[in-house]
Amino acid sequence: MMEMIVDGLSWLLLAGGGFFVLVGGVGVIRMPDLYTRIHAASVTETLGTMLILIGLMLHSGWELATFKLLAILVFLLFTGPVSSYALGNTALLGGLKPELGSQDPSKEGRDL
Amino acid sequence: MIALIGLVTLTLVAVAAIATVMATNLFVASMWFGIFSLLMASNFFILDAADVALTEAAVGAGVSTVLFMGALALTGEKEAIRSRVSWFPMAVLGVLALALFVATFQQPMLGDPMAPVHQHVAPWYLEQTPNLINIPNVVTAILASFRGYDTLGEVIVIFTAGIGVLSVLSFKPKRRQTISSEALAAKVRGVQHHSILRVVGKLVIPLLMLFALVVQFHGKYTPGGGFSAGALFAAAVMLYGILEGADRSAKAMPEKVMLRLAAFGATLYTSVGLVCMLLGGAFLDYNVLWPDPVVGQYFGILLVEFGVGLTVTTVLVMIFNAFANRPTY
Amino acid sequence: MTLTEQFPVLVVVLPLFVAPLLALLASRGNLPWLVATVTSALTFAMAIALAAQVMQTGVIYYELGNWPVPFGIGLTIGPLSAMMLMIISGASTVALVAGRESMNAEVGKAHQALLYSCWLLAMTGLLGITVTGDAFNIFVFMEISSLASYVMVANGPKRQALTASFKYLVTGTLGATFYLIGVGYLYMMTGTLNIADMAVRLADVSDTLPVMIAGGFVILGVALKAALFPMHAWMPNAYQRAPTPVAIFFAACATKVALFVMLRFQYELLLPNLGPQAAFLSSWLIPLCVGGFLVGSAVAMFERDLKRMLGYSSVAQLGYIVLGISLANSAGVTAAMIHFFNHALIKAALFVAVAGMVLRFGSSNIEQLAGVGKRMPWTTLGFVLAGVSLIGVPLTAGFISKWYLIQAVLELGGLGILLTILILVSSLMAVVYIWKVVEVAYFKEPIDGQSMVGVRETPMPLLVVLWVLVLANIWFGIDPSIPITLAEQEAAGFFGGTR
Amino acid sequence: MTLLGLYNYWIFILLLVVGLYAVLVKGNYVKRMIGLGIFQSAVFLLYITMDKVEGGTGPIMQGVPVPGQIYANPIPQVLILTAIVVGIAVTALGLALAIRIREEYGSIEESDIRRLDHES
Repeated sequence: MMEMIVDGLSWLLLAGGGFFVLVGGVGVIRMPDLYTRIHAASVTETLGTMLILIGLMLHSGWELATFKLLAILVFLLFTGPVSSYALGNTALLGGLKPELGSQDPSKEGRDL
Repeated sequence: MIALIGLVTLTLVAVAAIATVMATNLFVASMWFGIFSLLMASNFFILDAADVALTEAAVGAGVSTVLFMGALALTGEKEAIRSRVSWFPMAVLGVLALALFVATFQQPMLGDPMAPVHQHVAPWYLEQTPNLINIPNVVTAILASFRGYDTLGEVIVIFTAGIGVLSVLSFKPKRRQTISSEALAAKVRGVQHHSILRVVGKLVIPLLMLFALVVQFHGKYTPGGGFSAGALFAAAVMLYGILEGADRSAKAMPEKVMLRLAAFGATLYTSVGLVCMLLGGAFLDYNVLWPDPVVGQYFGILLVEFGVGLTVTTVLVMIFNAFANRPTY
Repeated sequence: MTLTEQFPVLVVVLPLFVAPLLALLASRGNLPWLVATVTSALTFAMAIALAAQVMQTGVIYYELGNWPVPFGIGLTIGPLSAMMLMIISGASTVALVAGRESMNAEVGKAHQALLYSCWLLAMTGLLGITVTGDAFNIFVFMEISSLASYVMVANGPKRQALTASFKYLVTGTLGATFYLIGVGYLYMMTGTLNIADMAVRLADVSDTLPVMIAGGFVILGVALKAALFPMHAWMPNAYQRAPTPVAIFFAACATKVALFVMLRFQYELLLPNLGPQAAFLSSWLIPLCVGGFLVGSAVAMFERDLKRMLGYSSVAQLGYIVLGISLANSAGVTAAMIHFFNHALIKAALFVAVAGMVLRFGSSNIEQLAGVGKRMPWTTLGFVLAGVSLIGVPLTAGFISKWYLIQAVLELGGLGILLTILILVSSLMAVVYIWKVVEVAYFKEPIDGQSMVGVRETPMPLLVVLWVLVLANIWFGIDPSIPITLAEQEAAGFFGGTR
Repeated sequence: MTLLGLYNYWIFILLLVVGLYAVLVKGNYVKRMIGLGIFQSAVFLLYITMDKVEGGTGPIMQGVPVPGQIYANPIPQVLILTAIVVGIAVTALGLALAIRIREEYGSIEESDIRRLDHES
């Protein structure tokens, strides 16, 4: 019984993680400029991967693999946001203006 | 299921390769190349080659991307666009691809256990390694002992690349086109204005080094060995250089010391072989190193792997420092 | 094991051991040069000992790490390998002894320690290719020698050296990687990397496409490395731009090692097992060889730079060698092997003489060498005699090569006569370009009389080396027993099926 | 399913052609080095494809040997480990040369360099 619950939970988490990764991917394509795209990508980076990793941990049970997954999780929690920050900060310092509103239609869908 | 994931990653590999070549901004191209290598590494993992995957991830996606960046900072990132299409190379490539494609139908399928490669030499290694060398990782056993001579050659290749880069960059152009010393300092200073990056990045460095040591000395039991450990260790130093400024990484790891250590690593490898010779065996015959041949093998592999790791680390660090600390002329 | 039993591996390991230590030497004085020369000379001595042993007792085998052969890496020194060992280590020694002053003139002392270290590494790589019996091991040592060679070319005095080196790097890497693909396909179909073992196992899968592809890739890769026409563009460039001593070394042996690999694959693997398909492959080579020696000689006639001229002449000479290889008969392969030896002697002598002239004139432009015959009589005479040998006049080593080659070609019947005529045409063109130098050297007054005042004869070591080589050219033209014995032994091995 | 078993080879061919295209056609020296990198990676893929055995694991014999356990072929892995190192060595040297060429010529475009060499 217990096993079944854990198993079901793990699949649920995996599916949820998969969903958020997909959402992030769609977001990266659909969003208009770099900053919003980073925003979308960070959904993949944090929520998506976190759910998947936890799901995998539940799946593997009390094994060495679980600790490795935990280590990966911690590592990603540190590096993911930092890399998003670095990307955004560099873009800003590099002179890339965020697109605010749509007053200027010529900038619509500007590619990077 | 795994095969399906393999198909997807392989397709992505192909996409990344095409994107790499199509990108006209070289900075973008080298980023794509890093992605390409990482995808390639994950694909290697799917194909049961964990050692190769680890090395490709560290070398291809890590070190070589950093080297490309270092070079681009000195050479400029825009590629001139050619309007002319050269048909001759395209035609040659087309013929080549066609010939290769037709030949694939006579090649063994992926994973076919009856393929000739799985029939002849390989089973012997899998059978005999536990008896003769007694370490679990057969890849390491072959790398360091059965085909140790190849690996010696590789160490020499990487050493040659190291002194080659030093030699090529030891020439300075006669007339300096100028760059102010402040600009140079700004260039080598790395990302010091990004405190968050520096703090988090520096948290990663010790972990990376620890992992490199595990890969180095635990490589007999798990995937790993001198090559991947060396690349990881060098990556840690490169990370330090990027975060704190290349002049500091050059100070921490001075060129002279690196060169000596690189030469020491290569010499250590050769010396192990020569000692075996002095003890009456063939070159690289670790069996004679100890009364019990299996123990002899153990020590031999330990020493040569250390030599490999040392040389790879120091050479890669040396090359990084040489690139990153070079003023733009 | 006794010391002599270790020679097969020591001949590779000695320079390989010394090279990293040499890189650490302070670049002052002549110490790096001395260390490199002594190492090279010791290697040469070992090579001679090995050759003597091979001539007496036949092929030498050595198992590295004492692992049985298809599992570990084995060394195989046959007669041809022994000859190549002598050529490589001999050329290196000669170039080092003769080239010291040129090196000092062209490359600053501060750069020399690393350069000489690369020199030893390049030599190690070439030696390693010739002794090994393992297909992948060839790749590894090919890369050692190539990387070191790129660095050495890049050390040349002009900025064009850098582009020459870069082109060499791209071509060389393409060649090595093609070779690696070929070996991959062979491995895929046979499951082994040892060449002898491969030859045995190839018989079962000989008529499959992947094996054909493998043969094609190996030949293509090696041809790129060997600067076979029309893939030769990098070579004259590299010879011209490299420091002159490096050019001596390369001209005598570097591309020949690639041809050696081609020869081994052709005769040990492809021809015995693939039969008609391999003959088909090599029939593709013949027009390339003919194009090579015609175009090479023709371009050499019009070159104004002496080093470049000799580079194109090498393209032509390599054409002769590959022609011998692709004839697929015993006489042809014998001729090719004899020309390995003789061409090394000829080109080394020519380049040593050129090194002397460049050292004194500071230029290798033929026009500017006017009057060199009077100022440097011995050097010029040496050049002319070596040139005579290049043309193939009787009583010189070059004649022996041509003689054997034409004999082999004539075995083909009608086509053979055509080829013979073309070879003779190419030799006539060689007469033209050598004569061009003679004319300038002896019969032309210097454009500017003043510039000749300070010019003296070349330094003694260089002159001695030059004349040793020239006399060797004549000696092996009169008594060519050593190269012929070795070549015939090897050819008998290929065609007698003993290996 | 038969065709999927050859998919790896096809990607190998594609990468080979893409890499070679960049080396032969592109005029920028750094781009050529990138092309060379792709070309070499193609070869890695060719070799690693050979090592896979259906139902096998990586060639690491940990713990108690399981009878009938199938392992992947370790030899291609060893070869490619060394080939990767060759790759990075060539890349590093090529980039160093590109840096020097840029310093001497002010450009790393083939066409510019040819023009400059022609002028001098």
